[in-house]
Amino acid sequence: MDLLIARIVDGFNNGVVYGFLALALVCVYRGTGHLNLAQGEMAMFSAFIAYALHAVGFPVVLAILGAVAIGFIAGGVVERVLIRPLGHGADYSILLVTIGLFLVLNAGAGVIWGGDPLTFPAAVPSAPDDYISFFGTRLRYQQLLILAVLLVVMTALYLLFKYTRLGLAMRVTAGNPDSARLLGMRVNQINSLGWALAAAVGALVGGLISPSTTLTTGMMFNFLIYAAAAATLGGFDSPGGAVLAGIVLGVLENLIGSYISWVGSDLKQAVALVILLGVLMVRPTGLFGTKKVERV
Amino acid sequence: MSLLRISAMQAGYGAGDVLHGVDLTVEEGEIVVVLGANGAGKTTLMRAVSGMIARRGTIELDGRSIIKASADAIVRDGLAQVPQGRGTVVDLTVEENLRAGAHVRKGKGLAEDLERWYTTYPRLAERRKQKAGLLSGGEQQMLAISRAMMSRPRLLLCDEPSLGLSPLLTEELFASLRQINAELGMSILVVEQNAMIALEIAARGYLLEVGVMGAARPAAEFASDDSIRAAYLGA
Amino acid sequence: MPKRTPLLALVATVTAIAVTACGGAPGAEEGGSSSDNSDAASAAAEVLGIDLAECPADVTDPLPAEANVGLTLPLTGGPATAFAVLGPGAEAALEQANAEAGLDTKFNLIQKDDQFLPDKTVAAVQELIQQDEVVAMTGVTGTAAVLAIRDLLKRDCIPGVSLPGGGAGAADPDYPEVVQGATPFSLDARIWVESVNEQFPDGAKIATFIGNTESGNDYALQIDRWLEETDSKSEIVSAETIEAADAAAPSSQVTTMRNSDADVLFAAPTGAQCISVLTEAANQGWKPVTYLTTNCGSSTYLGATGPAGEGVLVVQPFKDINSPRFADDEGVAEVRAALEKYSPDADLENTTTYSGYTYAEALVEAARAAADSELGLSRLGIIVAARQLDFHSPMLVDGVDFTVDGLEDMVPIEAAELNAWSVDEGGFVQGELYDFEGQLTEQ
Amino acid sequence: MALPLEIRAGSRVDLSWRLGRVLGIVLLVVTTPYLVETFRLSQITGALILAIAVVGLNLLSGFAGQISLGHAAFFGIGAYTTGVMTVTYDYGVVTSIVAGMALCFVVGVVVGLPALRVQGMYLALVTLAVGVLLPSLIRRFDDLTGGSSGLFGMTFDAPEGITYFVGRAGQTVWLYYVTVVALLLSCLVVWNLMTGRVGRAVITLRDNEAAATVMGVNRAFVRTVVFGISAAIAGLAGSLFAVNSGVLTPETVSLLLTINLLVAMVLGGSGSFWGPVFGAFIIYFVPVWTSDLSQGPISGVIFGALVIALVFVLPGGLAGGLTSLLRRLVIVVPQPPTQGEVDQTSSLPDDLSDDPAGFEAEPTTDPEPRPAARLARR
Repeated sequence: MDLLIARIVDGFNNGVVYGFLALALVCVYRGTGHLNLAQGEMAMFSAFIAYALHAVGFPVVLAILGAVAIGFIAGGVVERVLIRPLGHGADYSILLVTIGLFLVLNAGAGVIWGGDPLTFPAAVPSAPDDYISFFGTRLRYQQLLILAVLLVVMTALYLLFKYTRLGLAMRVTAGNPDSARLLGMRVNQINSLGWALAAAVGALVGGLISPSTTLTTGMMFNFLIYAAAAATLGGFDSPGGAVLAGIVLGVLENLIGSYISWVGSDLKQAVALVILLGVLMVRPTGLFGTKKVERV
Repeated sequence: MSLLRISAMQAGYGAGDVLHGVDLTVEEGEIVVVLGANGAGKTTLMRAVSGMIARRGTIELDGRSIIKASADAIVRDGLAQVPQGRGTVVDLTVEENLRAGAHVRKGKGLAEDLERWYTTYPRLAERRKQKAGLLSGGEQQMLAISRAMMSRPRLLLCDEPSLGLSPLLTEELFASLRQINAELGMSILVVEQNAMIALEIAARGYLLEVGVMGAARPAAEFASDDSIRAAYLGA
Repeated sequence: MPKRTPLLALVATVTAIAVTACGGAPGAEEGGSSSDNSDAASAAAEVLGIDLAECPADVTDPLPAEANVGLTLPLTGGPATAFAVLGPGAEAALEQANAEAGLDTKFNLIQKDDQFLPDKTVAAVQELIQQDEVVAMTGVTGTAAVLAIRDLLKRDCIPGVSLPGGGAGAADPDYPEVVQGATPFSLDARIWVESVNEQFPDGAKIATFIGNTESGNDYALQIDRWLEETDSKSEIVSAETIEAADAAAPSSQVTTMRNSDADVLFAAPTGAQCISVLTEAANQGWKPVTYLTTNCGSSTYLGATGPAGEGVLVVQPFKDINSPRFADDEGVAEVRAALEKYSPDADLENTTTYSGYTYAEALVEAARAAADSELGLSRLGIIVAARQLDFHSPMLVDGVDFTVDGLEDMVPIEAAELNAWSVDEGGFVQGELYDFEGQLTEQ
Repeated sequence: MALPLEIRAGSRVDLSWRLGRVLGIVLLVVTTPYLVETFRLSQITGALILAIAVVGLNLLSGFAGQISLGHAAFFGIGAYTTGVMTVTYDYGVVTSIVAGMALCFVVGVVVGLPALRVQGMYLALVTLAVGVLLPSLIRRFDDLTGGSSGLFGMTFDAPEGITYFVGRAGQTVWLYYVTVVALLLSCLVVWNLMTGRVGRAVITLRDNEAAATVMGVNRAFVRTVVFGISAAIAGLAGSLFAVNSGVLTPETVSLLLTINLLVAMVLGGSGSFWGPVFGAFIIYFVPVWTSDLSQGPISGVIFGALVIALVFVLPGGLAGGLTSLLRRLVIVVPQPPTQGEVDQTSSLPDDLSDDPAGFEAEPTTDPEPRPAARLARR
């Protein structure tokens, strides 16, 4: 029984990270309707910035918050400089620009911080015996912190989108940019905000998971694939759906990987992607996404 | 000094201009109609005034030039538009569409306005929590007008509001436009193919043919004039 | 363009090919019989199973005054950050030989990028052979790369001394031209099994955590091989793998291994996974006797594991430059001085730079031995001399030598210390020396 | 002489201009083996193989406007089918190539199916998933594919008889010509597809899906067939890659290859005919030059920055840039329609309303009537 609980908890912890990064993808999509392939690398780069801030003397929490602030600004600048000039409908060139950004950030981090893995301390005590035991498995404080921060961020975003004037403007801009302009909404600034929010959320994820993954240039790429799968499963335009889908994906993937011997840990990711393909065949807008009402 | 003054305005999409030297004025509290056949440039006129496309010449709202202003800045100056095809944000609920209408007023008097338009169009009140995309054509038109009015504009632009509506609904539509003008003193500029019914509520009318604007004439004079019939019925 | 143009182009091309096909072949003829070889040369070649007739004529000619040496390594892409530093290391060894070894030939190192993809390595080596006319290759990184190019070397009888591929494929009797440069995975496995047999005479439960990569596959094979050959009573109770791109902490794998209550962990993942598997095991309160792959056996990795690294055992034939033990070791100092002098832009804090030096050092030793040998400093001379190398590199731990002997002993490094990481010392504590000289070659 | 020179379409000058280009290409193809050393020729063959894959991708993404982030998977399927069939099971190379293309076509159709129900961005995800799936499958069935250690020894030996292909240099020349013919055949297939009826349907689907469906374009058939053919061409490239380089590892067919294919297509000029060939050559030879230019990861930064710059500076890609440059020198003026043709076209209804479906289009589309007849080709 403890083993099953342990497997579920392991899957849950991974799923939380998938959902968290999926939240960032949804922020960009919800705001602008574009998929940002460089979201993972932006998060990785912010994690390195947090490392640099910490190395200069900032305490861990301040270093992460600093990286989040820098990420926020950088996200807005990326949209303003690289994405907006391409125009709203240019999905293809925007995708390519994000690929270019992916390559620049990935190699750039290697140039600045070198190839060896660097360690980044956790924000909470994380010596081997810092844990809460839960049915025989150990819940690390850092993992609980990540969950708590995710819940806080998710509710904040939910409230923003649902009840604030700005959130409503973001949803209108995503749904119908021309209508938004005719309602007096500053569509361009709102798009920048979408990217900025996403980069900030990404920076938060980077800062929180780097203690367990260690800082390497390739730390986020795998998570990005899972986050994209989670956002697709959850339906790209519902933040809650994306996080829930991420957690479901993490737990399901780990159970399948552990209990079906043929799958094992090398085909775990493959199974998760097959699930994604399956769902897309049945419900193209994902489990919780809204069906796009198209009146021709 | 007229509320809206347009003189020698040119506008188009990239390659060539669709409108060549348009002159038009709308006085405070007046309903003005611009008539024109399909392809005459009516919607280009609307998009030029609302700042959605590039345009040259002079456009003044309340005496202030808005020729260079961005679309959202023009809305903040007090101009609202019922776009062609109603521009409904399909994934948001009816109420959310209405609240979006009040975006430029930063929520001042939001509840009061909501109440007002729910009483004017009870159907919208019934379906306030539903996705706007599921509304019928007529209901979406009511929503579009209420949403535009939520920003308490000084000038309301309507771009072919009767398009896709049944004759009965068109009657109701123009009746409510007249009522808004009467009760709130709202000046309205309507661009419409449906000449007859539009002229009934309008004070003055213009005829737009292939990007060239004719002189303003009182609505009654237009109604009896056979040049309208010629412009519409047979080229 | 109307419909017809591409059709026209196709028809024209095919006819053109047919026409030229009857003409002379464009490439110059290769191969052909070799010139008058001394019987010593053909005898020496015979011993190594090389048919001199197959080799190009100039294989026995003395090398020109200025000769090129090829090096392929990842200079772009992800792996570049880890391996690009090999270049300056190898450069330093060759420049040092040019200045101090007194050979008649000056070696010039030419580096080519292969993005760590074997097909790019093939293209790069073809260019090095045909355009740069390299007389030897050194430092070709990765067993797959070595496997991909060893036929090219064999065809033109070009020595590959030494090529850092840890897999058995880099020490294959059918390819005498290739001398292995890196610590073979078989040495790791052999020492791990030996140590477990000593500590657990009546058998231990072993869990393996191996990267799903080419080196990982080799580790798995070698571990099974030596458990069998030493008919050890220990057995593998849990075999877990991890994907190279998986950066998440391997919590589910560690959970599985912990639940198999194994007493011993053989860990051979790649890069940062070495750190995360140790911290994850500690976090889950699982404290097996842990053996870690040499690829991760440096203080940059273990230093980052904190308390989780305490007592981790690593096979080390080479000196760890960052361990206090070798802080003032004159062998390391000698190599550091050579690096500073001959390759100023080399990264002196990075252990891989020093490995680059050792790969080229073997070539220098082979060249020196060839110059004194009967065959002289020729390609064949280097190949034959490289197969009889027996020297002690200053970077090697005392008691470990770079020794090969013909086709019987193809593995140069067959001895190493098994050192334990100590957190308080911030370095490795010297452990027992295991020597399996001559026993690792797979017949 | 006032530039641009005007040449009337169909006139003698125009024909000779076109013939000149064809002859120029043929001359280039035939003389290259004599001009360059053997290793450079096999690198050129490598670039041509990449061009075939980019032509396949261009059919899908350039013409049909569908984004694929997993085209390396089809390249990989082709490569490993040839590898496994010729090395593990000792089949003939040609049979393995045909089998590889067939398998890619089937997988392409299956992957194309969700494309019917999902929009561009989702399709990018579906193909990304397939691209990530293939390497792990290759590693899992390593007894068949050699897994991470790689698969070695694929060759495509020249036919004995012809002396032209004897010896090592001859073998390289043989592979070079096989690849040239394969590239021309692929271009021919894509060309006929694009200018024929299917091509018009594909382009209408790209520009206005609703209008296309209303006009009777069988969306399912066109989309899946195009996806299948595009995958099969990429598979052909994969098979040739296997025999040309002789070594296959899962890393070769990873996401980096997909990115290279995408960049090559956009760099060359997506949706244009010669674009993919330009792009492929640049993507193949740039790392060769940049590695001399700069050591270490900095070249990754340069490559990424190059991608971004291209999207802004050369949206039409090199082919687009070249054609606009050429247009400054020479313009081919279409012939004024002879009297016979005019009568035929006048039967169209004179007031073609701008909305075929009679509904009011979304406000974002241009309500003014579009030029009715000709579909602009990018």
